Amino acid sequence: MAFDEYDSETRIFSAVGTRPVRPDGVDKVTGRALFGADMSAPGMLTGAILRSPHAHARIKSIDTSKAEALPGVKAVVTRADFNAEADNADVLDNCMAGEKVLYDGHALAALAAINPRVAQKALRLIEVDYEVLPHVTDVDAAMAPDAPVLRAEGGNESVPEGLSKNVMSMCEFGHGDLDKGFAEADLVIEKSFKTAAAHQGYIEPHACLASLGADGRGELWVCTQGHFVVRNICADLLGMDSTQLRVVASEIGGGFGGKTTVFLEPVALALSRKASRPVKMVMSRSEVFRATGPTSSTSMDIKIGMTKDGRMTAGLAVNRFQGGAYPGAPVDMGAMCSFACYNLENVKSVGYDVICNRPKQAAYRAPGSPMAAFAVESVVDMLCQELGLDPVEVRIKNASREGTKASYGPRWPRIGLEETLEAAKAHAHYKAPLGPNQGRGVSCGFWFNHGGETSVSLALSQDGTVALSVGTPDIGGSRASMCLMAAEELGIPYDKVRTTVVDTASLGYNDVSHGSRVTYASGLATIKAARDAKQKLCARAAKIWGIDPDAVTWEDGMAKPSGHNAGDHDPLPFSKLCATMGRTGGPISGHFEATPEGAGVSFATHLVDAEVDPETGATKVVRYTVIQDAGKAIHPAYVEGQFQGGAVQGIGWALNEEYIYGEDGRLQNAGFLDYRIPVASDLPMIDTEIVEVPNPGHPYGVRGVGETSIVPPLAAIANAVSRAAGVRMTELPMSPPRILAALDAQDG
Amino acid sequence: MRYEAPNTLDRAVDLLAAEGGVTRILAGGTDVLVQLRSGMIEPDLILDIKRIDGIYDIVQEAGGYRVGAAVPGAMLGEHEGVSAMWPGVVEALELVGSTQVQGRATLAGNLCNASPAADSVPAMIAAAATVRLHGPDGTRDVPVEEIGVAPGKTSLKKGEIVGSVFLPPRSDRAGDAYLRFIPRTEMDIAVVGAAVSLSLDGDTVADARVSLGAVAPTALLVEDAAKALIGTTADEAACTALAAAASAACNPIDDKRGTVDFRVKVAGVLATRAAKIAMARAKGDA
Amino acid sequence: MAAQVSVELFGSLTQFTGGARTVTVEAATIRDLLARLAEAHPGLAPQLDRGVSVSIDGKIYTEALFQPISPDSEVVLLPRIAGG
Amino acid sequence: MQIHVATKVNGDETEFLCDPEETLLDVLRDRLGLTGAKEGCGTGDCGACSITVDGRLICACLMLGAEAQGREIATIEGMAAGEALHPLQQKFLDHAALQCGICTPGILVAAKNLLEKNPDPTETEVRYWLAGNLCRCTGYDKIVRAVMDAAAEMRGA
Repeated sequence: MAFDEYDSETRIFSAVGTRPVRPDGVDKVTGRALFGADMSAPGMLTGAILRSPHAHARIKSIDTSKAEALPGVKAVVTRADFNAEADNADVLDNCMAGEKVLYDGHALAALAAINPRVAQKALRLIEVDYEVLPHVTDVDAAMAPDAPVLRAEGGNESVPEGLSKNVMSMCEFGHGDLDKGFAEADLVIEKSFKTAAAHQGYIEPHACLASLGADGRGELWVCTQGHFVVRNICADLLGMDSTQLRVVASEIGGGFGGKTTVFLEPVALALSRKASRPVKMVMSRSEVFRATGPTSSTSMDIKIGMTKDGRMTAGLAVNRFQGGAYPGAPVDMGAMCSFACYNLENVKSVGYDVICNRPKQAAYRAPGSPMAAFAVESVVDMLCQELGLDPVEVRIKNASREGTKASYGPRWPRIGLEETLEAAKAHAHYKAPLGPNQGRGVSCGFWFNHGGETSVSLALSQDGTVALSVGTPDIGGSRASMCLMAAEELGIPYDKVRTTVVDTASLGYNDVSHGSRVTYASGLATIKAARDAKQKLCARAAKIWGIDPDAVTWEDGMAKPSGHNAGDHDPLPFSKLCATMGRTGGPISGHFEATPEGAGVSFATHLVDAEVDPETGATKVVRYTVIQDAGKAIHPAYVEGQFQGGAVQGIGWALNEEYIYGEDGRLQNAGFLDYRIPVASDLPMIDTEIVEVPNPGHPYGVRGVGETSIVPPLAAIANAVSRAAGVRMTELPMSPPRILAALDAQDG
Repeated sequence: MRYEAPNTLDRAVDLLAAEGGVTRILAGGTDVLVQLRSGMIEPDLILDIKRIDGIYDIVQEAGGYRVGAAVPGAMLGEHEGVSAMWPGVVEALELVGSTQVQGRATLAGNLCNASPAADSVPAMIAAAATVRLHGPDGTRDVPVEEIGVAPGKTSLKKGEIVGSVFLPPRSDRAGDAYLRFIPRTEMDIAVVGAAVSLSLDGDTVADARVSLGAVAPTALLVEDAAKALIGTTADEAACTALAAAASAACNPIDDKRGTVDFRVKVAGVLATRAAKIAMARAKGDA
Repeated sequence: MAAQVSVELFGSLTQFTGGARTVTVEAATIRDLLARLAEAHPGLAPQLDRGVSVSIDGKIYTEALFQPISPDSEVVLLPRIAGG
Repeated sequence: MQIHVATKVNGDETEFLCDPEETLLDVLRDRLGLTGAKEGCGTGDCGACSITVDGRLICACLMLGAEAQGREIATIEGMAAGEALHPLQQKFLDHAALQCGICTPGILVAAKNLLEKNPDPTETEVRYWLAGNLCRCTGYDKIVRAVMDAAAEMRGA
């Protein structure tokens, strides 16, 4: 049997499924937990970055002499201080501009000084001569034939002839015959949609503390979703050996995909190398907004056909995503997700990756899927409205299920979409009456989830406790889940396991904490490492008893003879075997190093009631219910937390969050005042229902849950608002001015 | 940058007058510190007024209340007398920022920051509040509506400082209210603000003042809107006229917070809603 | 002995296979599959270099070069799947 | 020139020197080693640096260090009594009311200040009081429940 297969069909769990206090909890409620900006070092300098005020300009010259001459300034770096041969050329260019600055906020020089005041003063002494170039920030405008071009070389081989050079790639998925499908429909609706760029909005700005000596050995403390990746990229950008750099992941104050790459880290290392002193860098909130990854803004055209009885006959989606100034918008993912929820005979989804003068997009929770779902699920809702059909029934009728062909190619394994829809249909929320000016929205959502390279080490201690080392930063309580899974396997109490996110020198490579992979992949690794340790423990018991290792089994936290033939021996508990391990053969650790490939997809159905004030266009979310397939909930409270958090991020994206650029190409709302993430008083309680359809690719059936929860809200809210207001909203955010304008246009 | 925290208004005025460079008054600091941090201002002198004797006092005067320049929103809200007499002013100041900001933000600071969107300013204008300015040439009392002259600019002269805000007395059959529109429920800058203060003779509006925020370069005192109410019972016809007058007075801009059309329309909606609340308060119904 | 495996490509790759949506190559593992695809259809090489995932009977593989493929498996080529 | 300030932090007499531009948050974090208050925005929009000064809830990023002369400052580091967690801290753990935890110190300080003024808040009152404390992970649901539950327990105690 493969290592990543579900083997718990009849298992009765003892630890898994309970809700213990998280191991890092006390540190986090007392202020002791150390995040990115909380570390300091003797002799530490403060680093600061000079950023472009222009959306697009050629750098004719940079004169840093006055800044260098300012007392207290210890080092200044520009692009010349980095590896000209770096493999990660776009990442380098984004961290430190070369010939051109490509967006408002693009870094082009940096310095280290004795304190932040001196550093800020010195930044103002750097003189830059720019040749300002025409810019473009809108995705549709960037695709126009006469748009300002960011990269003369244009896109890759997939881009058809005749498109703007700003189109970096094109992708297409689907099967069947669209014309035939649309001909079978009783109603075909075609509609265009736009979504604004939304920022991940983690409350902790990017921060790091770097120390790189003349001997080429370095240390880096950083808030990141993946310190191994930070290590490898920084080593590349600085031209050093990766293992000479030891990276420690601090506690991380939110990431949501936005902390899966580097921004400050290589710069801090370069400054430290030049100054021969530790350098700390912390972004301001405005820097976070201007220069780190929001997600793509998008423009999409959707066409869907349906019969009178609610069968979807064909679907077409054309997705245009801008990903900032570099290729890599998640439009391929988006295009694959467009129709993932539906079993369509005739389907096509196309994607264009477009660059423009904005910060390089970074992954944001199910990258690409929320926008795609917004457009498709809105049209599904319109069809239901026009045909007088129940939106949940229609979705059940057309739902993807085991064995049907996904719109992006493969046949589905065991999945839980239908279960979430049935749960929605049965939910009290779906039957509750609506008040005046209220509407109810329904939407489904899908995300792939990911496995990724994973190493863990599970070391037993003489006192019968366990030190579990993982390499995936804990972004939402995963240490608690790891402790639960280790405790479950070993049959010991939860609090006898301590899980630590260890540094890059202490463990083999681990992929980033992304793709909803941690509880899946590090969890699988933990289970397998515990099983490895149990096997070793059984071998020790066998030695002690003088019997064959195969004649020993592990049950209830004890080694036991496997049957009468194995002899009559008192069971050896975990603690006793640990206490004697030094003399029975030496220390025992369990290991796992592999790339689990059995990540299970996760589907969700969301229900929302929204109320629209017809005089002001203000929307109030009155009731919200998240129903999602978790496969198996290890720590249900944190599963619910993922559901609730994703839903609320989606609510913000739907209603108020957006990057607003002026005619000058500058970001106008680079702060939490005008980039409006939801506040406590905006929201109702977020009800949750965990559906458990086991993932065939995980021993306990775990599916990642972190990302899918942000997929349905955009459409669910849009459907609720459109029904409440009586006018279809096709552009996000559905801000009050936009809703009021739509209402007025309808009245007019 | 120099930081000074004098104990008297006279000393404060002397320090301001003597400083040749850029000065900033630090009351609650909720705007000044943001401007400092962003590099928008680089003052040579920060003058903290919070050590000035009596600057936190709220005292009864001539039937109204004199509110010291350092009194934060949280303190004003806890003052029963002011809250009973001028609930609209109190709720307007309490709308500024978060609970945390309420621990610091002041009426005087909100006024002198001279943002057209300041929440407490329309409420103070509707209340016919005045401020007492202390300067090298002595003190003078000025109506609130004469302080802001343009976004970020006041009519204060070199060396002048606001020492207090005076909320005048009013009859028992009077009420005020302030409403603003923001995209969220908290934490935003007003997209439109509307304040109404009125007094009744029987059930008829005897006198009224209507002020709008965030719809012009400064907060507006809209006399036509007041006229629409005076002599009526604030019935539907009066409210329709009030809304039309309020909308007509707007001279807004399109910006990241709202559009011209939105502000013009919602100004009328909010003026009407505020008038209804003020009426209810005047009648003792709310 | 490697068998013939049918691979379904995503739509935008058909411009490099003369319009064919499904191509057949001789492969026993994902590594074979990718190598043979690049040989048979050099136009696919840039996409293969950028990274792909391979779905075998509905299970998506992103890294596993030595994953066996049986001749009757449903094999679908996908862009590389990642996450946030 | 640096300014000498004498103040009280979590009950302890404390003195420091600071530049006139330094915020109280800078002083707490960089000079006094109290990193429990976080800087999420530096503009008073996120509440991660919530502390109390003379019993009033404020954002430490919106106050100069120099202003602290003679004041009484309370931060998250002073919330638990030795090993004994404050009921709010315990309820946040019990309800899983934190995910990443960066907003948690500010929210706890703000919630404690609320319950001191209003021991029996409604859900709406809790939500509005905490509107200046941004949390991006939880959607606030479990936070609000934890505060309500702590309030109930403290009233009973």
